[in-house]
This record gives sequence, C-alpha cells and structure tokens, in this order.
Amino acid sequence: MLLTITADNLKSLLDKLARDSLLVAPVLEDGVTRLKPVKAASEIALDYSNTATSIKDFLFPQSEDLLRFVTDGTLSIEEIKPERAQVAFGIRPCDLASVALMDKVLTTGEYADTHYQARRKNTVLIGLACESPADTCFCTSYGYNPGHSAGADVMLYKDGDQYLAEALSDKGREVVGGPGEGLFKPADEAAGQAVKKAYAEKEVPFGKEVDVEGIDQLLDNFFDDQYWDDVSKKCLGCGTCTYVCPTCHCFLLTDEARGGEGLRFRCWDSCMFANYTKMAGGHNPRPSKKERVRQRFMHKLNYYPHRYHSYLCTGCGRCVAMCPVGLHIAGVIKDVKGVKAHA
Amino acid sequence: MSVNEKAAPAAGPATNPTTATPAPEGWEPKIIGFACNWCTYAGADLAGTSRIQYPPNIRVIRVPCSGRINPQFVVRAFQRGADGVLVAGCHPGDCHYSTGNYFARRRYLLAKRFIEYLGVEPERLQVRWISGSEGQKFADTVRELTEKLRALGPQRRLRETL
Amino acid sequence: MPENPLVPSVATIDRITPETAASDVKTFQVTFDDPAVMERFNYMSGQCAMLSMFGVGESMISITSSPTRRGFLEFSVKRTGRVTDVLHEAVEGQKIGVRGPYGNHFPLEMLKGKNLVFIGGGIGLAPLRSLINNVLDNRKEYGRIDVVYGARSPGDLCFKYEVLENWTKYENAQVHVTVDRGDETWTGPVGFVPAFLEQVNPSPRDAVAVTCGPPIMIKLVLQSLAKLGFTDDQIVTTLEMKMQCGVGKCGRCNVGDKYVCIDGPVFTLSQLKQLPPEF
Amino acid sequence: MSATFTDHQAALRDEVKKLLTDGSIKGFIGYARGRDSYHPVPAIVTRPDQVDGLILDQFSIFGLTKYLLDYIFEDGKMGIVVKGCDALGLGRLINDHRVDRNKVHVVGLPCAGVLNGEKVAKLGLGKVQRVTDKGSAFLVEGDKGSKELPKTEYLWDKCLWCENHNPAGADTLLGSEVENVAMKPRDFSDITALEKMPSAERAAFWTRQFSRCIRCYACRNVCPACNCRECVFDIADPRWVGNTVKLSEQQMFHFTRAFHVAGRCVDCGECERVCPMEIPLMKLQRKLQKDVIELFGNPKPFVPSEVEVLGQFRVTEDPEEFM
Repeated sequence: MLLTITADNLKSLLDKLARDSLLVAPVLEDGVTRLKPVKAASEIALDYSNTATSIKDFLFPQSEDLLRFVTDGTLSIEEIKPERAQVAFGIRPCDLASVALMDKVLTTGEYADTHYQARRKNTVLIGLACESPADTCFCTSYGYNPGHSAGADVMLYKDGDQYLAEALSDKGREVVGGPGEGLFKPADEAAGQAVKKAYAEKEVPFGKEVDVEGIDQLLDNFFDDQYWDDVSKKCLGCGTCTYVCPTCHCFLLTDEARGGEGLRFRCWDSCMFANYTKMAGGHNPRPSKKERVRQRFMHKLNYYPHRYHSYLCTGCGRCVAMCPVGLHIAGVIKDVKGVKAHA
Repeated sequence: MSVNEKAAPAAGPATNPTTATPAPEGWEPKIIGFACNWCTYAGADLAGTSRIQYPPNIRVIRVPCSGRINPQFVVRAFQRGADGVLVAGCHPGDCHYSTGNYFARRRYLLAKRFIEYLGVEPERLQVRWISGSEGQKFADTVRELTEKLRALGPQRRLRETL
Repeated sequence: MPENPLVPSVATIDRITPETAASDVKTFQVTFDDPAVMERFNYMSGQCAMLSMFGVGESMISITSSPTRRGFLEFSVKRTGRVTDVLHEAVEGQKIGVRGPYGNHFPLEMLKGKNLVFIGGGIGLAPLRSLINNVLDNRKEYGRIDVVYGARSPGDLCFKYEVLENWTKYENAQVHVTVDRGDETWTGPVGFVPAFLEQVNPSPRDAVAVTCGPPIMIKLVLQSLAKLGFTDDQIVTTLEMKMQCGVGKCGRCNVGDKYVCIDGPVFTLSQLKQLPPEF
Repeated sequence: MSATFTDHQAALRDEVKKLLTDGSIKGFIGYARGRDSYHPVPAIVTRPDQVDGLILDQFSIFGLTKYLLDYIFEDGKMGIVVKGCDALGLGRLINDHRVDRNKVHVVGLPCAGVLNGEKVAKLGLGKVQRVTDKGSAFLVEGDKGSKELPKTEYLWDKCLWCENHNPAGADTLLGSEVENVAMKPRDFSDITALEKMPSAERAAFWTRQFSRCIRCYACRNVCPACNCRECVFDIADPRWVGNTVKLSEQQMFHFTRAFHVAGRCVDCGECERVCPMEIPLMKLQRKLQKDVIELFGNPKPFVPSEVEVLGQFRVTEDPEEFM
C-alpha cells in the first residue's frame, strides 16, 4: 500500500528513530556527505547525489571484532557477536541493490558469514529514490533505476514537499506502524504509481553511455588480452576503488594482542594491494599491477557473474568519481567493448 | 556504527578531547623516557647511586643515541598509555657518535611542534639534554614533568582502544 | 563448535615430530579439547584446516593424517612465515586454534581400482601422505602403487619412517626416492623428481597420477607425465594460494571464478587447464 | 597573457611521435581525455599510433612523475610532460636516487596556473571548446555557455602562490617560459589559525578528519616524496601500523606519513586532491613547511635539494630549545 509522509513528519519519525535506536543517515561534514550515526534529524543532510561511502560500512564494517582471546598459559576464546539494531536512512537505489549482491556471497553457500547475517537481520533499510543522479551515476546500465526499491524495508520518493512511502517488508511495516504510527497517510494509488514510474524512468545520462550487455561473455576469452597491460599502467595501486565500492567485500583476518590477551579482527582488504595475494614463502600469483587490475574487473564482470549470475557492480559511480587516475569500471566496459569490436 | 568511529560512541568523537574528564581515583601519571645510553642513561644511573629522590612515574627505555628515537616511538607511547614522554640525550657537542643529537635536535624541533599541532598538550612531550654527570638534572626533569602531568590529568587524545 | 565459521576451536598439540635434519619441517599431532568437536571433525584426504596462533594470525595447512586413523589430526608444517615461525616455537601441550576442515579432497572414487602413482616433492608429500595412508589402509581396493618422492637432500626427506619403511612393506607397492644432492650416507638415486619419474617410468594404463610439491616441480612433473602418456584426466594435483577465511568469502584465493579454499585445492589437470594461469 | 596548455598540444604530439619513432624513448607519460573535459587522466603511450590520444588542457593538474618508478628496472628512456610543480616532484625522485635523470626525457610545460576542474565542472558550461588566457582570468568556452573565470577563484590554491611556473631542467620546452611571479604571497593563515586554537579543539579537529580516513593509501601512492622501496605501512613484521581501521591507527598513519615526508614534500598538493574522504592533508604538510622556514631559515623547503632539511644540521645556528 502506498503512503505519504510530509517532510515535517519524516523529521519527527527520524527523531524518534534516532532516540529509540541507532540511526545512521547522511551527514555533511567538512565537505563530505557520508553515512554516520546521528542523534537527531537536524543533523541529516538531504542534498546529496550519493554518500561518499556506502551502507557497506554498517553491514560489513571496515574492521570488526570477531573474537577475544586470552593466551596466558592456557587459551580461551570468546566469540564476539554484533548485537546492535540499527536503522539506516537515505540509502540510494544502487546501494540497496549492492546489499543483495553482498548477500549472495556472505549468506549463501555452505558457510554463512554469521556477523554479516546478524547485522543484516538487525538493520532496517530506509531507501530514498534519486532526485538528481550525478554525472558519474550509471545504475541504469545494470537494469536498476533511480527509483529501484528492491532491498529496502521502507522506500521513500520525494514528491514535491512531501514523500511517497512504501513499506516493503515486515521490518518496514514495523517502522511504519510503530514509530511511524500517525505520521503516514494513505496515498492516492494512481498518483503514487505515477510518482514511482517517473522515478523509474528518470534519465541517467552516464548510464546511456555505458552498455554492459554481454560484457561477461566478452570477457570469457579476454584474460590474455594486451588491453590489461595497457590499462593497468595507469593504476596507482591505491585501494580507493575497492574501499568506496558498495559491493567489494574482500577481507583480511588479523590479530592484535597486548600481553596475553587480544582481539581477532576482520578488516577490509583490497585486491589492488601488492601484499594481498603474497604468500608466506614469497610467491605472489598477482605480482604486478596488470594482474591486480585485471583481477578486480574480471571479478566484477566475469568471475562473479559466473558464480552468482549478476554483475558485481551497481553503477553507483563512486569509483568513477573518486579514482585518482580515472581508471574505473565504466571506462573498462567501454574499452573492452571497443577492443572486441575491432578484434 | 562505522568502524571509523570505533573509538567513539555514536555521539561523535568518542574520547571527546574537548571535555576534560577527571582523573580516576588513585591515578598516577605514567612517563616513558627514551634515554640515550651514553649520557642520559648514565645520568639516571647517577641519580640513583647518589640517592637523589625523584618520582617513580618514569619507565626508562635505553636507546643507543637520541638520534635513534623515531618520533613514531613517541606517538606510540602516547597511544599505548603514556601520559608524558621524555626524550633525552647528550648535550650538543657531546654525542658519542659525534652528530646523532644534532640530527635529533632538528627532528624534535619539528616533531614537538607537529605533535602539539595534532592536539597533544605541549607539556606532555619534553626533550632535554642530560649528561652523565647531571643526575640532579635528570631527577629535576622527571619531577617537573610528573608535576605538570599530574596537573594535566591523564592523556586521552592519542589513546588507543584495543 | 562456534557458530561463526571464522572462529576456531581450542586444540592441544600432543606431539611434535621434527621431520627434517634442519628441523624446518615439523609434524604436529593435535586433538580438540572438546571431544564433541573432535568427533564432528570429519575430513577427507586432501582437505586443509586453518591453524591459529593467537596474536599472530592463521595459516591454512593441509591435513597430513589419514581419516582412516581417527582420534587425532596431524599437520606437517614448514617454517616459512610469521605464523609458522611461532608454531615452530610451540611446545607439546600448548594450545592452538583449529578450524575446518576446508576445501575439496582427493577423488577417492576416481582412484578406486586404479594403479596409483604418487609424486611428491619436499613438504609437498604432506597432503599425499594422508591419501597414501588412506589407500594403504584399504589396500585391496586399489591396484599397483608407486610412490615417487624427492627432496633437496637426504636431510630434507620428510616422513622417513613411513616412506622408507612402512610403505615398502605393502604388497604391490613400491617407493622410489631421489634427492637433488646426495651426501656421504646417501646410496640411493640422485636427481630431480621429473627426470627420476621418467626413469621409474610408471605405465599410464589404468593409472592415475597424483602430484604435489613446489610449483616448479609440479610444472615439470606435468610435462614428464605427458611424455609418459598420462592424459589430463589421469593427473590430479593441488593448488596453493594465500587464504584468509577458508570459506569462500574473503576473495583472496580465487583462480578465475574458482576459490581454491572451497573448490580446490585438488584439481585434475583437465580442470586446471580451464582456469586462467594465475596461480 | 600567455599560451594555454592546449596551444601546445600539437607540438607535444609531434615531439612524442618523433621521439617514439626514432627510438629515443620507449614510452611517454602524458594526459588523455577522461570522462569529461574537466577531468583529464594520465596516459602512457608506447606506440606512435597512440600519440593522438594524448591531450593537453588547462585542467591537467595530475602530477605524473610517480609513474616513473614503474620503469626504473627497465632499459631505455621514458618521456614525461611536467609542469613547474611536477618538475619539483621529479627532482624529488632524482635527488632520492630513485629515478635516473639519464633515463628520462623531460618535456617541460610552462604553466600560468591550472584550473580547478572540480569547481569549473559545476558551472554547467558543458563540453569545453576553448580556454583562453585573459591575464587575470581564463575565458572558458563550453558548448552550453562561456564564462570568464578569475584566476584567484578558479585556479588550484597552490597555483596562486606558485613561484615555479617554468619547469627547471627540461630537455624540451613547449613554447616559451612564462613570467614567474606568484599571484599571492605564500599563505599560511589557515595553519596559523589552527595553531592558535586551544589544543583540545585542535585535537577534536584532527580526530574528526582522521576518523574519516579509509586507509586507501591514495595519498601515499600519488606522492613523489613517498618513494620508499618498501613502505613502512606494508611491512608485516614489525607492524608499525595495524590493519585495523580505528582512530589510533589512523592517527599513527597520518603522523607517520606526514613526518616521513617532512622537509621533502614538494608542495604539489596531490595527496589532498586525491583523498576520497577530503582530509585536508596539506594542512599537515604546510605546518611542517612553515616550521622548517621559521626554524631553519630555509625559505623554500619544497624545492628538492641534495641533502634535505632533516638530513643535515648546523651546530650553532640551529635553534636550541632543549637545554
């Protein structure tokens, strides 16, 4: 059922959510809009195309404790479990889509990532459709759109001075019927559908430039192409692309101990770093930038699709905007298509 | 919550450096002293053998030369729980290796200002030239530093959380 | 057992056996402190486990004991990095963390009834030892067995008590041992494993070759096996990549779209040839 | 009024084509068009047929010198285009004995200031057709509009107080040298303001900045002074800075990196420019510069010299504060 909520009522709802649980929302600080825990709706910035870092920070934090150990003479291990419930507000459609891609890796298969699963279960995602996609956005290339709501518990669409809202899951309905009680009004179904349609059809200019159709298959026999030599020369070897990416999920396990006790952490790692695959004996299967750059793009556009049947990219455009040298996935897709067309 | 605020509860900077938290009951300042083997360490020794009284708040780490004391050591000491750091070596001109302390002097002129610039109170990092015969100066320096730190309270701005 | 697959269980090192003259390879026999965990730790030859040295980190180590001999696990570890350094400093009775078992295993069904050629180099014999003992414990189910093993020097040969004594006692089983460089006590063959393998000249008829060792040896052994007439489907080998999670999540050990920690480490040569050459 | 970068584009292409064809270089490091006309990207060409992809435009801010490290173990010469500030970065690499001057063919690009593409892109001028130097302003003509942009507002800050408009020691110079005067005196007012803050507020300021860091190492990787063979942050044993991302490790990381390049920073500002989290990294470097100037009387600590500020001392002239 479609609902509406006024801007003021949305503020009240967010204030209530911030008071009763941990609310994560976009905050503008020192020129950067990023997701942060907030105490009140007044801290929230609403004027952003997308946040500098994604919801990944809160579902799969950059470093998180897994266990505590004591090694004084004996050994005891205590598992640490993430317990805190949280509500995330202002999540854009591309980032909602990225959560589904992370889910495939971390919650399916023989083993599940219990930490991620627990956070997922304890997080309410409030999506916010995109009013003005940035010139680096290309979600439409992957079949998403500025109004794409899959993955949201509650989806909001700005409609003039109010918001169209839709609760899409039990968690979402609990928000709308609980803290949101009395703040939402039923919407005119036809008008609401028209708003959704307008968002779904909103133009994403850069998306038109990036055609991903069939790129997974094009890459099947592209491993040895000269292209990787040429393109990787530009790479600086930093980890910006992987760390701002809402779908990159590679990690590292590491210990920190003081005296006889310590913690084991899980932290993000980056396939762009030289030490990422270097083995204890010194052998490194990806010794140069060429192999590492190739790995990153092959993983997103070929290996992951082989395993999980979708691309590991949602066109959020963060790497397009933030790569210091303009070496990003949209460019690689265009290049590969160009190389293949001339081959 | 974002890991970037791991050290901080949801309400902004965790160890909020702007609010002074009172020192816990029974708190004693902890000082890490990096002392050059040839002068300051001998000076500290002399203070001991001459039975000069000074506060027991300092833990001395002996290094070959003040030129060996990487400013990273100082930052780490603060992070791992030091309330104050003393960097000490031979007087200029007296270096066992001729020039080590001249390099240290340049380095700490810059590093001391830089560490302060990052927000550590200036009193917490002391650099002193203390020779092997200056047992009294060593004791005085430690006493002076201890008193200053006692007035300042625990160092929290560079403290790490495990 | 912990709910989180990344959290190890506590185990005790019961026995430490130095394997090589320089003691740079040691075999650690461990048991889980919780008997229920020990009971549930069902593994197959070729699988690995993650050993934790708390405060330093984890290492993925192949299980060298045979699942046919229950009640304990054995790991043979060469001292090569930070974790293995600390492990080598460990004493009997010390506690470590173990999680697993991980990965696929040697294809026993495929080996049944076949003549088997095992080719190992140095510490690369560790995973093969699990399989060889497994096969020998079910001797009747397999055909002729040849073990071709080599190491840099006589002092570098691992599992001597089994290689040179136990295994030779079985019917229709032969052990061929070579060293790159001999010493005053060595009376056996001298030479690199691939050339030695060609001298031993095992027949590819109804046979499967299983090889494990340093990358350069594997590369040359594969060429020698091809020369001897083994087809890609008759050759089984293992891959080694850096691993962190062991459960197909951390993304480090992939070769193409395969994760060595869950899809490997065991591959037939024909499977390997489907993968990009990045290992 | 001087020539714009674009005016030299044809000459650059000719030069590179010639050098590649006659074999005097095996590759050239320059710029190519990026996702729009405000964001040129680095380009490395090795064949004459790729040369037409090279561009020069007034937004070419990225310093290219760090790429030279990828070729130090190879035979043959690499060509590179450098502005005045980039020449300092190159000087850094040469003085640190990381790059052999004899293996680089330097094409110098006299520079009257680089336009801040981030700022100009927001003006909605569309695809840039032409940029003209009008003295105190650049006239930018795009397909959706034109605007005269005052240099003091639209150049990168560092260009305003730049005193190195002409790259020193180039093998080939594009066009002729431009007048070498700074538009503004070197400005440390923001540093002074921070210094004057009560230390608790300053700590809070840096806590806020550092807690944003995602440790992507873009600042390190782009910095010409960060040229160690093995970086301290990559060494596993001893681990100087932990992998975990928490405030204390970020503080350690930024302190260490800033201090490692103290007195060696060439003031190119690339670290701050590439930072995805917009951490004001140059506020660290410029504090160190300011102190070097005040303490050691070196008026230009960002110009590489054979022996750097912390690699030397003066027995009596150095300030003495530690007696």
